[in-house]
Amino acid sequence: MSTQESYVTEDGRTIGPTVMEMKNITLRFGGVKAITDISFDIREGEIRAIIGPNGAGKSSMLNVISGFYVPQEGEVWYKGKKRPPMKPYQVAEQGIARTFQNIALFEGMTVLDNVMTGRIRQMNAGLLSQAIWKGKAEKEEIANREAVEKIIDFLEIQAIRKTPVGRLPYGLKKRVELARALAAEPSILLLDEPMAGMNVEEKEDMSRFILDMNDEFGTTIALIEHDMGVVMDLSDRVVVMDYGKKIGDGTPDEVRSNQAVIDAYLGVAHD
Amino acid sequence: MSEQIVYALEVFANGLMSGVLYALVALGFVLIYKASGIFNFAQGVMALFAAMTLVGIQNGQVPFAHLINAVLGTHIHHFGWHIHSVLALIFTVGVMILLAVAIQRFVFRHLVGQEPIILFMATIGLAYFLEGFSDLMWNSEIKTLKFCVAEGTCLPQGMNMAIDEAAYNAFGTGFFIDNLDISAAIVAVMLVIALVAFSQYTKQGRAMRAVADDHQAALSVGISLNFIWILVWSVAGFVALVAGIMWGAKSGVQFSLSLIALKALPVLMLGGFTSIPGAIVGGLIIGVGEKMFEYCFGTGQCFGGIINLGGATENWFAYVLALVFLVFRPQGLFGEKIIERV
Amino acid sequence: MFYREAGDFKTSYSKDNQTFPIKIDRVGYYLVLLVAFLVVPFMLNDYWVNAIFLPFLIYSIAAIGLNILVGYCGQVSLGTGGFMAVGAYACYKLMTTFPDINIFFHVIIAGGITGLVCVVFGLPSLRIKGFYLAVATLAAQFFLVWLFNRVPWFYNYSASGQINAPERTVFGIEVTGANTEAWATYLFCLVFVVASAWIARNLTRGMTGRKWMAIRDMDIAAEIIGVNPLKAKISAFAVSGFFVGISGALFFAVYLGAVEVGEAFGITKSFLVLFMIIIGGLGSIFGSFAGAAFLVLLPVVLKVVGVDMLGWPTDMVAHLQLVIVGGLIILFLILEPHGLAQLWRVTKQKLRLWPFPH
Amino acid sequence: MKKIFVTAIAGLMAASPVMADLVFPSLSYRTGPYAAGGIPFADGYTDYFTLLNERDGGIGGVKVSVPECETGYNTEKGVECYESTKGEGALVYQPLSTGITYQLIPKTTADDIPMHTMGYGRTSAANGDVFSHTFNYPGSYWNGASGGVNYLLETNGGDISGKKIALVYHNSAYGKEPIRTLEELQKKHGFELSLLPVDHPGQEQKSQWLQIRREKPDYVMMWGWGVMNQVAIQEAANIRFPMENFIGIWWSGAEHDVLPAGDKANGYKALTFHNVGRDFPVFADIQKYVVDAGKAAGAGDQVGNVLYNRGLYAAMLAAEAAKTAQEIHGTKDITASMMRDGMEALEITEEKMAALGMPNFGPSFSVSCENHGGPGLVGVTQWDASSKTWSLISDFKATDIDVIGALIAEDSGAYASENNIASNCN
Repeated sequence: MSTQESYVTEDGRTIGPTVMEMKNITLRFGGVKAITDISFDIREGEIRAIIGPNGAGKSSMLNVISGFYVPQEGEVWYKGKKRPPMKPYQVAEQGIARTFQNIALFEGMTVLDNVMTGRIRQMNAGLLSQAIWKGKAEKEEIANREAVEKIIDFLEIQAIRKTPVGRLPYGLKKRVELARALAAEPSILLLDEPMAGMNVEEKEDMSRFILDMNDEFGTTIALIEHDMGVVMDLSDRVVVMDYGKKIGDGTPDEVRSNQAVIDAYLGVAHD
Repeated sequence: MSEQIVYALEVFANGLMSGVLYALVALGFVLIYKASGIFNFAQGVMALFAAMTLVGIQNGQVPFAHLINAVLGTHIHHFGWHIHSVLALIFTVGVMILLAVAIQRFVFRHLVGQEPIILFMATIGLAYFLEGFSDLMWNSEIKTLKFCVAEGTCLPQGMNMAIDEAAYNAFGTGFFIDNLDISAAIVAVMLVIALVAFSQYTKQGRAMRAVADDHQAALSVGISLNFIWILVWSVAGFVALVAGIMWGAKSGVQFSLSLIALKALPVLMLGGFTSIPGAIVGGLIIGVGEKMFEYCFGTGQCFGGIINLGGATENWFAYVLALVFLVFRPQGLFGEKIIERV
Repeated sequence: MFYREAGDFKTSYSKDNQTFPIKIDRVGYYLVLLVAFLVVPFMLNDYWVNAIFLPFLIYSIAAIGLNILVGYCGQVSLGTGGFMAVGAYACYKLMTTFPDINIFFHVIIAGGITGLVCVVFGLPSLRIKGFYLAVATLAAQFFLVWLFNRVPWFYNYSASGQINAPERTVFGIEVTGANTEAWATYLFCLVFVVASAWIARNLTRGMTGRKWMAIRDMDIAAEIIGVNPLKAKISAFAVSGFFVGISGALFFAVYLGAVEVGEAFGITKSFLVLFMIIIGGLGSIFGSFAGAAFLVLLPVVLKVVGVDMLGWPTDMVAHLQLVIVGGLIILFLILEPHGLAQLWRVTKQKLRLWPFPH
Repeated sequence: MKKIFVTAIAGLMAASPVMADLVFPSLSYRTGPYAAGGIPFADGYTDYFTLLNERDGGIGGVKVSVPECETGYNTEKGVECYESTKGEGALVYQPLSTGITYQLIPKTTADDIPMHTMGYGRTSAANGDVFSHTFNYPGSYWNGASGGVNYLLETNGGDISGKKIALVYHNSAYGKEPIRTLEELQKKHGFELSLLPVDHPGQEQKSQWLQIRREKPDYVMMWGWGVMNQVAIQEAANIRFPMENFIGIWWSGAEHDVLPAGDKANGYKALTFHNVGRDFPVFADIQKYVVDAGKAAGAGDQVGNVLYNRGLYAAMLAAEAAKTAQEIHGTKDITASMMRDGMEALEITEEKMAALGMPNFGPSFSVSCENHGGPGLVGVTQWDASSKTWSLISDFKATDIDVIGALIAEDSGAYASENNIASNCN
């Protein structure tokens, strides 16, 4: 367990101690090793990026964090405790929310319902109370609706509140997905390629939302991204993966000057 | 060999034979599902329609006689001719192709790209329609089906004496196998060989497989989806006709033929909706499984009758067998392992 | 023009959350309730109740129940007939074992028992999905029917194997048996229908409903954002079974009065209720009503038109009925694949603009 | 859609009672899985009344009308049919399905309309003391079971102890009807009974017939319905079970049940409570006044079939009861309640039947308040595959009233106490 002290960044944000630590994670599919012996940590309040070329195992890493894949070796430490093997929904109950590379919204539901679903941790009225829409269920609905409306305002999707998600364009869907994850008030927010398939303008919007989220709500964010420029601008620290192995870890500047990273990734990109 | 074992073997063999008949029905489902992703609820009714059409043509029945008589006040029922079985079979295949064209033209062409549940629902509508239509066209009486290739060489029925005698000489007890079942097995094997040959060696067959693999890719190399769907429905119509003949030979051609679809559903679960070998093997497993269970536990005829459930267990046991199987192998017998991704 | 939502402002979230946020809908809803409770009972005769209203009301409850499972939670079930049988037989056993308890509670307890049975048969849904699950629920259908036929305890060892509903009263008024008044049976069922629809609506607009729909739309994503699939699916099976059980109990006790399991709750019943919700609209309470009305009313209407008005032979009308129902299903699908409920929504959209199309 | 609905409602309103006629509704099933059985019965039922109208000007001078309603053998549609026709002044219902019968027993009693369930329905309804409005003369399933056993006794010189009888039955309330009676008779006569249920619909019976082949029973009795009949007869032929030792109940003994098996069905037997064939003077009248006049209910091709005759017989019994009612109450325009009295006082004699052109068409019997089931006389018919005809090979004979009577008393007593029914006859 690392015992780093909190510090304040140049732009005035406070980065706290380690909240999650991956220790020597190895993940295999049959005989194929997707991740080999990777360790890194995520500190409270920071924006942590995982980068790497295609097939480097970034998404698999995210799936390990969110409990969808169970690694064959290694440990996941969360808030100072070793995490026992658990189902994805139990991981979510611990306060880890995420978005998906290929948007995984509930297409048959409205935007509002999708975002409300994110509040699953905060709402636990009994079936009976919900059935008659009285007491705890009713109070909960209203209280959580207020919280959700704030997020809807924050992400500027007020106008499409009651629209079924299936009818929305790609960029908006990405934003709704972000809203759903944010609505969970997560301790760690995992973003799987939040800017994939967006144009420059949309990317700028999304970057702004990510920074604002981190700034305003103090959300710890771990993100995977292809776009090097964006990553370097956004994140506090970066893990670089290649062929399932970690080849670099540090601040954007450190990573940029790391020879292994340049060879494996940037070298190719700058050719 | 003790009598008990011969009996068990007899039940086993007859289970296999029933399995072949189930597989025949399941085959029609698989063909359509594979090529178009449609779960064709109307497959059973298609078997009914096909068999009724065959008998109707054979016996020279006037189609829609009842309707015509009611509207025009006439009294026509029969053309008064009798058509050779093979010729009638060819005509019936023609009718089934027409039906396939009509289904494609009036139903599925308007529903391209819809979700599977909606296509399924359309086949519900089709089943209703065809059920009423068959009865209107050929009336709802039970018709005797005699399928003869030539004078005296008809679809055989009844115990196969050769097997029975051979068993008697060998074990001292007879052995019952129905000639109709043997013919059904032979026809089923021929049908599967023909289907495989068709899909492997003909251009249309390859196109059919291409569509089954990937609609978009098939479209982009210039395969006409429209044509393939008509083709698939025609082939499924033909399979339905064969199933209708085999089942109809036993019970007469009547409304209940449409219920044979229920016998095919557990087979589909077991074998997977997309696998032709799955349908065959699934059919055999279900056939043997339900017969052996009824023999041993349904009626308590083996193990000294320790469990006797009082009979008539076959219907639910087929489903329970498939269900238990699926719990351990959710993709079915020959289905590919389902890999979940996000 | 006549149907409008502009200018209909909400000032609180609870108002925005209500079932009919648009005023004109709300008024319409109360009007329908008013007519159903205060006007219809005075206009009923035996024919209207037994041929139209009772089947419509009871099938509506079954359709709501199945719609929760299939339309909201995405678990296709073909065991409805079997589960209705559980409700009917549970109600029968309760009625004959505890004759002093009000039938009202028997029906509710019968629903609860059915919910439990439904949960048991719903367990495979954790591993089996889609059409495979649909066919697996058929195992429940066939097994339950066989069981009720096989074990004489369920039909109190009667020689006939049929179960008969004894006479029972609510507030001194008979609701089961032969000497019931049309309005009494109607109101008894109507109370259950309204309560069922109200509860179903509450559940589906709250967190439970969202969990169900999340499982339906993308089960893996749902699990990753925190939906416990076991709890969500099991609760859907339980709630669905509860409603289906109630409908089965009413179907037996109030509507038919005597049933035999294979005939009344066979596989055709499972298909019929499934057709109702598909035609009415999956994932819509209104659709459950619309589908039930469509499949109960249309055959009667076609029969009246064909036999009584045009004087055609009954069998021809029956065959034409099938052709027409089948044809209409296909036609509706081509026009609007998402059922009568969607057709209704689209109509309302158009009415909002009418008579100025732009 | 809306327009159709409005016209439909108008239609419903228009179908209001026309009291002038004597109304005998026919709840038929010409569609669905059992249509083959429903069509001839409905034709026979309607044709007989048409004959009365054409030849005699109705019953006692009052025209008869037979509104037909399609049930498809479905209980819910049966309810709809009952409710839609009862307002027209229906005199008697023949629901033609056990499910609909059970449903209507309390309803008809409450509505004071008699119901005739001839050879089906609830057997214990024979106890008129409990079931005031339900009649099942001239015979019931329990009579059938006993009649079958009696026939075997007769052909075996009065002793069937040690013989093996297998019962192949439709696994439903209907199919299970004879079991209790056969079990009682088993004790009495010492035969061995084995039970073989067949699940609905009955297209697959291999297990059952393999078992029969192994156990080699001396006789097989069958309570089958629909497709089960044809398959059973075919399978029996397949395993070479001697057809003359295979006896079906009357719902398993019509032309369409044996025809699909062809020549191999030759010798198959069925129980009956009415005569078969066209060899009766009444058919000449039907040909002349109904078929040739173009007034036949169906295509006219069913005349003389077993189930056509059954429909004809049911209509004849109804017409005779109506005449009796007219006599008792001294009015031509009888009501349903009067019809019930007529049915309860019905007396069928050989002279009456001969006068109607139907000599020995059924047993002679009389009905009383206590006994709504008649004497329960059962005959046996046999199929001749070469001439494609059924013929009566054993005349209508008495059944074991001791055994059946006790069972009836037990079952009807249970019904009476469950539903608090007071004695109807005292």
